[in-house]
Amino acid sequence: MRFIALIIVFLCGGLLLYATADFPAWGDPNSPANSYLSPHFIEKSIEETGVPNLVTSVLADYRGFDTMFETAVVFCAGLACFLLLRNYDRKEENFYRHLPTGVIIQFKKGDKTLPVGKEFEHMDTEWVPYDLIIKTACRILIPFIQLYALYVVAHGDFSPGGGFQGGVIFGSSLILYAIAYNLRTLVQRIKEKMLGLFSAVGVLIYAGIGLICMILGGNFLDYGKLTQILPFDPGHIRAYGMLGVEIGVGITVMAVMVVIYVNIVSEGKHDEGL
Amino acid sequence: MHWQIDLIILTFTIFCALAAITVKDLLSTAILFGAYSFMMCLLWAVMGAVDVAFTEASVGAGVSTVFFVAAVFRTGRRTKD
Amino acid sequence: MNTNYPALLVIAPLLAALICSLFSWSAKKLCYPTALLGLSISFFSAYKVLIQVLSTGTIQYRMAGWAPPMGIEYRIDLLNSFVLLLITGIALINLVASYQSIQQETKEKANAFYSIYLLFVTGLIGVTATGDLFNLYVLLEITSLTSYAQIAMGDKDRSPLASLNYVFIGVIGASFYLLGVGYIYIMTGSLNMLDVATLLPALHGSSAVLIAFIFCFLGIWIKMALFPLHIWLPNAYTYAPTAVSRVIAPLMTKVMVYVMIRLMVTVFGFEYIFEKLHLAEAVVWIATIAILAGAIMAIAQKDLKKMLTYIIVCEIGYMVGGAWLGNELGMTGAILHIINDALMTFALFLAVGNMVYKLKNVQYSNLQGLFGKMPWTMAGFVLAAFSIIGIPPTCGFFSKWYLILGAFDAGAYHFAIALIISSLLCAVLFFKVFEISFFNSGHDKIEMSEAPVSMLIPLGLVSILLIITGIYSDKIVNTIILPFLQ
Amino acid sequence: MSEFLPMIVAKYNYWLYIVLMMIGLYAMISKNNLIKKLVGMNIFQTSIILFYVSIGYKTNATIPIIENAHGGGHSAQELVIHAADYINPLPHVLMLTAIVVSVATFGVALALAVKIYQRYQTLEEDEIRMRLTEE
Repeated sequence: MRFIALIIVFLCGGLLLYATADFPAWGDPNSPANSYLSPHFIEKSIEETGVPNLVTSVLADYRGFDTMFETAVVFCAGLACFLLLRNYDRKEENFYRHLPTGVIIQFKKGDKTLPVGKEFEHMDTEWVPYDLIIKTACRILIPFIQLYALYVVAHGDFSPGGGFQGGVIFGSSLILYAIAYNLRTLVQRIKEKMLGLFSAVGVLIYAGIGLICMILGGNFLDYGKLTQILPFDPGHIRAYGMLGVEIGVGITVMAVMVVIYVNIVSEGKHDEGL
Repeated sequence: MHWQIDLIILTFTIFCALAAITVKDLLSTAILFGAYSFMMCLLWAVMGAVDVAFTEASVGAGVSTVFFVAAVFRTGRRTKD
Repeated sequence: MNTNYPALLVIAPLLAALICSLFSWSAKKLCYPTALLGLSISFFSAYKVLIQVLSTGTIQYRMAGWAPPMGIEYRIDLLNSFVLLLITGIALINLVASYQSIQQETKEKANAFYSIYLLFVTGLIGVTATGDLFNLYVLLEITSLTSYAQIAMGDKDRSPLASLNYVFIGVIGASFYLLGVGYIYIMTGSLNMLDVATLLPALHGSSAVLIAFIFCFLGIWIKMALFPLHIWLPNAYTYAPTAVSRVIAPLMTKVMVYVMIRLMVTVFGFEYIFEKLHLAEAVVWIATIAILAGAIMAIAQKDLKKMLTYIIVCEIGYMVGGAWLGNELGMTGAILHIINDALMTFALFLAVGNMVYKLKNVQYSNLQGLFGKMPWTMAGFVLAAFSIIGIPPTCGFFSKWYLILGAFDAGAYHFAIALIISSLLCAVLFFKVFEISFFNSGHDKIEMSEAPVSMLIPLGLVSILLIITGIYSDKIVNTIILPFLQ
Repeated sequence: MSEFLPMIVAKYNYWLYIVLMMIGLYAMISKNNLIKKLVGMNIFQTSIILFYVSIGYKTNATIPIIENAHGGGHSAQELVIHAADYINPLPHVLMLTAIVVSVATFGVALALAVKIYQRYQTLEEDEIRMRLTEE
């Protein structure tokens, strides 16, 4: 098996190397790729869209249709993980710890449960000692990560960043919350239904903005038409359209990252995990 | 000065990729995989692709390493080859 | 509003999928109606687009209002408007036909299943309608991602493994296509199909364009499951849930054949492929081997569903061989075969889906006395089998006829012989199944336990459609395929 | 030999992505553990992203964000923008999509690996095949 792999690898490698013979030299400004479409994007982006970050303007406006389907890919991943791993059947044994005495109680069959509160406390089978330092450090850190994530989403027009990066950072702050405490606290605080709704609402915001532009007479996703309903000056209307779209992308990516993490780490039971 | 940095990062990237594949324990593969993504992010930052580097840092090094460790936590850690 | 039909075509199933996913959390009852509504809007706009294309020629729809090379553009001409109608029609009929089997197989997650089903159809429609090379890659990813998830929801033991193998080979295929597009971009600087077609002739000598051509087609052949690269297909389609195999089997591979023909006709152009490169004969030989290997492996199978997957591998050989013969007859046969084969495979999988709904497993040993038990399903199955073998009134015969004419015209006798041999092998195959299911070796009296009506009407509809497309095939050829090739 | 050296300096970056892609392809085909194959898959995809980013690079050009355009005080016409000063933004846009797609595929593939482990208690290709033939 390894021998076949080596043959295939060297064959593909050889074909690719043969092709690099007449590539344009690396980094010269007038290679076909740098002299055909991109001068228009670089020079006209400020006038047409009013957004200095060229990557965000091309991403959300010139090729905005691509990005909508990219958000649909992220939504697909979240939905796929939910469909594949989520199972609703009850767990057999439950572990409880009696807080005052520290006695651990194990129920073999899953039907009996104890009221979790002052007296009793859930315990995971792979019991992990909760370190106070990690808990308090994360409790302080998480709000600032989320603030930074919102900044990244909002500031996508002027500096590197945008919907995807901001959404991932916000999602990873929630994952940090799940790892620092335990998965049960995250699942209780952010219901699974909320995550499902957020992941769909984000893409709906994106497609909705496109649909509004269509209803207002332009083509799909043509932000220029939004001037008829939004009171902003036409020069910057496309920047606001892009901001709305980035917010939709951020919401979807945040929700999907948490859905994927929760489903993988708890094998779909949403009770115990890393 | 530019292409020296490039070369150092390139060698680190290839080293991380090869190590991530040959090492036997999956958790160290996860760490090497995170290091590989971070090296790629550095490479792109050097090449001027700041948006792509930012995404790769947050998505590649960040979240996919967390998914990887979560999956290894749920499956086995040892590998035979 | 009527100028926005191309956009509505893709947006309706996407919005329906999102709203269906929202309803799956709140109002579970409304999921199925939303799915039906989304697909029927899409089917209606596909019909409107076809009428518009037939009357006014190619439609250009600029996404976000930007001129083509800058922004993304939808170019819908004769070929892809018909394939769009086919996709939306089959997806709609399949959604109606497999309501029961979805409830039976994906119990509490049925509502979320509709959402991922609709996203799969959105991906297919987008792949067919787009005029931009990179947009095609993104939609190819949506189609593959949803098909990985749908296949893995099938039978507990084998479908996750089959789906993971499909993930590995699918990612290699999609990445090869992306690499090919990267090579085209580095040499020409544009991503729009028309734009690239005008820029490529100046670069015909360069090796980079040759390698771009090879990797683009390699990626698409992997996605299409052409013979040496078909390893993932049999397991993936056999262990998938019935509702899923009924929509992936007829559409996924046929849309990839459409993408191949689109790249050949619009992007690279005939004279580059057939004059400059000498690959055409080699590809026709690969197609011949694909046909023979598919038919022989189909005979060796013990499971009806697995046998059908090998027949798909064999049919792919028809289309690839026809497209690469190099003459108009062969290409006409290939395009007509996309339409006919999609309908035939859909009818076959509808029939097998009814059997699986009733019998739970469709090994040959389990098919005794099926004519008595399920006469209507078997009638549909027989008609579809005749169409695969190529018996005149059904549509399979006409596309095979064009392919054989094209083969003789191009002097590719090995391809023509392979076509005839595979028809005979298919005949042997299907009559073996008829023989098992007709003679009831069991002793008990057979009581009629037919599949529910909602699964029979679509099968009847598609069987009649087989005959209609057969009769009107020359009308289809003259109004759609020949003007497209000029 | 003399003309070969400038050619190397001009093109060595393109050869790098081929090396990485071949490492990924080799790992995907020959590795026995399914998770190791996933690592190979991700290396394979990131190497293509490296190729795209190296297309758009321009020597001594700055990152694709127009300078001193934040204030908006002066209208856009006064800003004279030369295409050669900024790096080509189009490959970066395409690669943002490719990175997100590769993470989405990675997440779904990990979910499939967990599901396979639930059923077969192993992720080694040969052990799974052995257990498949047992039934």
